[in-house]
Amino acid sequence: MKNATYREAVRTALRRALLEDPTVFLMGEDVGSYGGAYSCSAGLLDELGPSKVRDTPLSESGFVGAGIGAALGGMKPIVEVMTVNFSLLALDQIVNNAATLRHMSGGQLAVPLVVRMATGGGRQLAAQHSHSLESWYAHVPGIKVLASGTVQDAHDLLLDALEDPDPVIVFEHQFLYPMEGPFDPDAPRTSPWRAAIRRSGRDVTLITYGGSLPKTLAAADELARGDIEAEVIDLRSLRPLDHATFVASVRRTHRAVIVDEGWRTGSLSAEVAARLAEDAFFDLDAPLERVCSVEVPIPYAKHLEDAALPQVPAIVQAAERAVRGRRT
Amino acid sequence: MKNATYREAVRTALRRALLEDPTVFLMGEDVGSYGGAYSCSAGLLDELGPSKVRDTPLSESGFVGAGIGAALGGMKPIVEVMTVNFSLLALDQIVNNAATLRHMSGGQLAVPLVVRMATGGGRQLAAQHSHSLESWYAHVPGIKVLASGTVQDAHDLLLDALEDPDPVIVFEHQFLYPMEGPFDPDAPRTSPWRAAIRRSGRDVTLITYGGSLPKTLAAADELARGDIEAEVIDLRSLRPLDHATFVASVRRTHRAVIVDEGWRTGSLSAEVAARLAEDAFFDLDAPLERVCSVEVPIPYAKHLEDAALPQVPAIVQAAERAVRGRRT
Amino acid sequence: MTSLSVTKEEGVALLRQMILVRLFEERCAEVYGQQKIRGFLHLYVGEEAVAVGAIRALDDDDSIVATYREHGHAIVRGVPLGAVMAEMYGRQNGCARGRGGSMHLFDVSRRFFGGYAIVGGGLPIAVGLALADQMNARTRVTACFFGDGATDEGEFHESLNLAALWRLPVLFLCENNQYAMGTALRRHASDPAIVHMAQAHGIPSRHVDGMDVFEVLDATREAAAAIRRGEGPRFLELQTYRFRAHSMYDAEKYRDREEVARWKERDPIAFATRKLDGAYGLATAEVEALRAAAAEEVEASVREADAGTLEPVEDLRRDLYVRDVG
Amino acid sequence: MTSLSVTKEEGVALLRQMILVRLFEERCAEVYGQQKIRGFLHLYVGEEAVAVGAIRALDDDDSIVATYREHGHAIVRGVPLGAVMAEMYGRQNGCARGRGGSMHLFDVSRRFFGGYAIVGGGLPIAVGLALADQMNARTRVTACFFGDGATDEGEFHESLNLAALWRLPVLFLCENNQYAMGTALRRHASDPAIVHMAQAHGIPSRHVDGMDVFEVLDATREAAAAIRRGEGPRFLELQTYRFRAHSMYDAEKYRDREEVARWKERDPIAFATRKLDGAYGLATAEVEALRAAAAEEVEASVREADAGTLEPVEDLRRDLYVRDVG
Ligand SMILES: Cc1ncc(C[n+]2csc(CCOP(=O)(O)OP(=O)(O)O)c2C)c(N)n1
Ligand SMILES: Cc1ncc(C[n+]2csc(CCOP(=O)(O)OP(=O)(O)O)c2C)c(N)n1
Ligand SMILES: [Mg+2]
Ligand SMILES: [Mg+2]
Repeated sequence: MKNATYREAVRTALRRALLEDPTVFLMGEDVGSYGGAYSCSAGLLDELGPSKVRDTPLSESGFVGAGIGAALGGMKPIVEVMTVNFSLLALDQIVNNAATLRHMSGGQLAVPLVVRMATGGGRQLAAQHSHSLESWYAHVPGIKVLASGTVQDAHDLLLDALEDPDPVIVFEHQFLYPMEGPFDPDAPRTSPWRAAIRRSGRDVTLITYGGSLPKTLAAADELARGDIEAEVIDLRSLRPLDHATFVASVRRTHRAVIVDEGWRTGSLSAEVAARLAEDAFFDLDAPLERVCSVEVPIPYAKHLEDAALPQVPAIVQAAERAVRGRRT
Repeated sequence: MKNATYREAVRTALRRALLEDPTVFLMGEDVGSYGGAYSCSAGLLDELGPSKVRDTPLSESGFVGAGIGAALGGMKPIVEVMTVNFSLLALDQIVNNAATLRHMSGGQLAVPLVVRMATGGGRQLAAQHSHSLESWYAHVPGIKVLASGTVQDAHDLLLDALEDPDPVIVFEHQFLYPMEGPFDPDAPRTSPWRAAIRRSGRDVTLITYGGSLPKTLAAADELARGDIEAEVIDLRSLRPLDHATFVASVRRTHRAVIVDEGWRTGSLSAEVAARLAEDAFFDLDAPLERVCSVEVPIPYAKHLEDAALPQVPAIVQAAERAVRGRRT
Repeated sequence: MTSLSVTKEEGVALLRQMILVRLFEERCAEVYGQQKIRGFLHLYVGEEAVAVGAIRALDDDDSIVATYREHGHAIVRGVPLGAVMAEMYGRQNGCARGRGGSMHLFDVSRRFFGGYAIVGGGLPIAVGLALADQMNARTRVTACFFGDGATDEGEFHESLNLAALWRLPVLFLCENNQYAMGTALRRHASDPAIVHMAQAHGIPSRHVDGMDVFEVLDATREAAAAIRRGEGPRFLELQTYRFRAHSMYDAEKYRDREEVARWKERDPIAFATRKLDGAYGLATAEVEALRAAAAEEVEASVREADAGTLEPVEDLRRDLYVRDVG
Repeated sequence: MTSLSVTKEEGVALLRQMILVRLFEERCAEVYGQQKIRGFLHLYVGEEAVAVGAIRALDDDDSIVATYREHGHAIVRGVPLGAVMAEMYGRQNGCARGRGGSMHLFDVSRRFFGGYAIVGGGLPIAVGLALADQMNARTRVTACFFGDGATDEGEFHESLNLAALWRLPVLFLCENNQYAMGTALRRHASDPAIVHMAQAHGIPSRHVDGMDVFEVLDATREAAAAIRRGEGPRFLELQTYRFRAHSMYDAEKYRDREEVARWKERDPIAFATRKLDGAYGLATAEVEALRAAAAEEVEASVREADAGTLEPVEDLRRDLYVRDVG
């Protein structure tokens, strides 16, 4: 298997979908002549033309809604909302239309729409450009939500989303675009709705997704050097959550740390914790631990941003607390 | 103490704030000549004039942002977003501006803004008009969030919010407006940031807020008839959460049920559960229980809406499971 | 004797539909009083000429996107009356299985795409439907109805811009009934001539007397023809008035009786009746017969709704997804 | 010898500020290369006449709301150069303690209200500041800068409508640099004459040559005076061009070199220099002296930034709230 960047993997998936399916098109701000804010669609306008690759005005609500309408009209739009930060402007369309239309119409409508967006911090983009709002999307019935934490998944989950007949939100982490990793565009795909055990271990389960996956794997390596074997679970699908996989893991390890770049209160980590406290309660041998972002607007200055986001040492410490007990 | 409706309590607080503080004004859709979608400002335009009571165009992002700007300009605006459903259109202003400006400017700015909105279901208004998104707001650092579940709080929390120098979101539950209850406009106010123990009990703690409070109290009454003494905690402040109060209660009762009208996954109940699993873990004698909305767009038909929202029997059953153990 | 652009037959058909919508809604208000319909109920009484004139000017294959005040539109489009009434009763023989209610009528077989209750929320959907048509070289028109209040929303501007920029086959139909809930046009829009917004986007637009079903029909035909010729979007601002409250919970303190009375003199049904009589002669008995037939249709719809069953509670999660992967 | 509406002294002051902004930003690009500035950095090179002409036409007490491309605006407003550079270095002597960076400059003592990075997000804020002024009968103007791309956003329409409806003292300053990131005006706006949107709201508006600092100054003075007379909002569309990339990550594939070269012939600094020379005579040495003084100011700002300390990590939660109740 060759190596590729996360960005190239996204681009490969986009190009393939656009080439193979006449109903697929890509639309969003600067996806065309600019090549995408993160260069994920570089060259595609030239190759495929302005009907397949559509630059839109700065109108998040308008073009996300238009994507929903086009889906109702038989197309399979990939709408790129440049980043989750701007998706706040499109939430009404996603929550009130994309997510409701099928159920509310008694099953008459379907919305085969994919919305891609970059999420997360770590690039010194400050308070308005560093949000991690995956938990908000994961809260909404009627949509499905995927988040890729590996190069292969950056490709696979996008194609999976496109094969799904329902509206799917795909999160790409903006810090991961330049990351390299093994990539085979033709590898058989596993179900996107199943979490992946990225590392096996018996002492503690580390549950994470997206941009926090590399950090969590690094923490697991470090823990291994200290004789703690951590199991690392990559959720992949944030809605629905693959409850069975992480509950089963915790039943084996009896301890869990959840790592999530969202602000702690109300992040997705809370839901995972709640489910463990409901359904793995008698198997738990230690209080649950969460490593999340500090609850402040993410600051620009590097040292402050680093302090605000989850980092490897904090994950290591949380896992150690889970395994060895809290100091009092 | 006299009785009043929740609606009258809101109106009393609005009127008082508008009369007493020259910097306070009310703005929103139909707050003026219509008297408010829920009649909370009936008569106030005639009494106080169009500068204090401002009808706005249908522009949620525009007028919420204008509220933020007016707050920066020295005013104390009460912005009414008719319902939480429409607040999706204003989320960018709340999350990216109201919540960030103080921190991001290094403490130079303050945003003394109150945003009121009706939340919740139960009135057969269907999928686009029945949201309970309190958990989303509670997720955002930089704002504070209150929710009133009693007539007295419908009045008091609004005045508390106005006395606070930071942006405060105040949730009123649309089903409660006609509810009657004891009300004394001059009663000394307790801190809005403290949860209230609405009923004491030793067997199980029921934690809730807003529109689910009356249902939870009714469930506690029913449980008492079956010899289960439930403690009922009304969170009141959803951000910050009064962690200490609910953790202390669960340390006494060793069992908890969280009742929340939000869709289960990612509702505020998840955060409360996560905190208990972190900080009251060794005190818990039973798996946590949550009673939330079924994860579907809320349907119009009454029997389906009833089935989708938390109801008294489900709360009773959850508490019984917590106390007597789950049947398998 | 004035002349009309429609034959007597066609004119009578228009009148018949306006009467049907009117009687249907008056009956809705009654059953609302009996609490058989619940939630919000926004009546269209007074505005019938708009839906009737516009939708009858369209082809069956054209798409329609409407608001929460859409009973009339659904009925004119041909959604069976019983299915509409049953929907408001919350029964599973309703056109959305009882899940949508008054604000969310759907009938995809008739390209009636709903029923949107977030003001302005339907506009981008219409733009997208039109985009799909354009991309597939279909000559269909997507007609999008919305109120004067909706034009304050940012999405209105965004939708107009997209439609104009991409020359999409959308027909924007602004039902200017002079009020957004209790707020008069002049108190919510800086420029009460809404067409100016369309013009700022280079979209050909015009004012239409929305109380005159014949004018609405002609204007819509003309606009739809231009759209079909590939000339891009068109915009009509239809001047109309709602005779009744905004919804069932409205004390109507924001307008005076005289204003309402003045507009009622322009009742679109009375107006069309007079016009038809002037042009072709229309016996009182003919009109009475129309009314009686419509009333009977309405009664049949009530019976159908009453006979409907409730969707089983076990089906609550059904159709949340096409493919359930949970 | 052409005539100018400003004295030589005033004209030179304008020139001096444009040079200062230009040199400051060129230096920013350099230190960005050294990774002392990180994150996004949006340079204003080419557009200086807009901020300089407009802000110098305002009173110190007027309020300013800007975008993420706001170094020039902050500097012209009088925010100390060192505080701006230190902010971009992320140091606590920065004008936002290093928390905001390039996109979020603030200086409330100078009524510089930021620095908004969500396109369109500053407009409602400006409307609200103006509302507060109106309610307190202050004659202040709130000047709101935004790009051509921002005019696509729904908030643009909502803000114009509110300002016009309530006749608020807002001066809308559209910096039309012909591109929203990589999308040319004609590819993102249905009508490239953005003033038409203002006109649809009944807001007096005009096109201004944004490469001519004197024209910008005059147009802004006139508009601000009208606003102060209580005549409601005004709108200027300033035609300008950004000479450099959108931000530091932009390969500029979306425009050709000739177009850029053509606009560079209209460099606002060269233009103003020629004009001043024509009107009053301006020795090359005078210009060189301005440039040298500006360069030294810029160097001092770099030294100040370099000498700045980092905010202690323990202060991360500080100033999240005025009153911490957790
Ligand atoms: C975004 C949003 N804001 C507010 C409301 C509440 N609301 C429902 S109808 C209405 C008035 C809409 O007026 P208009 O668009 O003129 O339509 P009309 O009701 O007159 O047909 C309002 C404010 C809503 N449904 N959606
Ligand atoms: C709501 C939103 N959408 C997208 C972006 C990403 N973005 C940043 S600047 C920009 C272009 C803005 O163009 P314009 O308003 O013309 O300002 P300019 O950069 O030309 O000064 C875009 C798309 C954003 N910051 N906010
Ligand atoms: Mg209206
Ligand atoms: Mg621009």
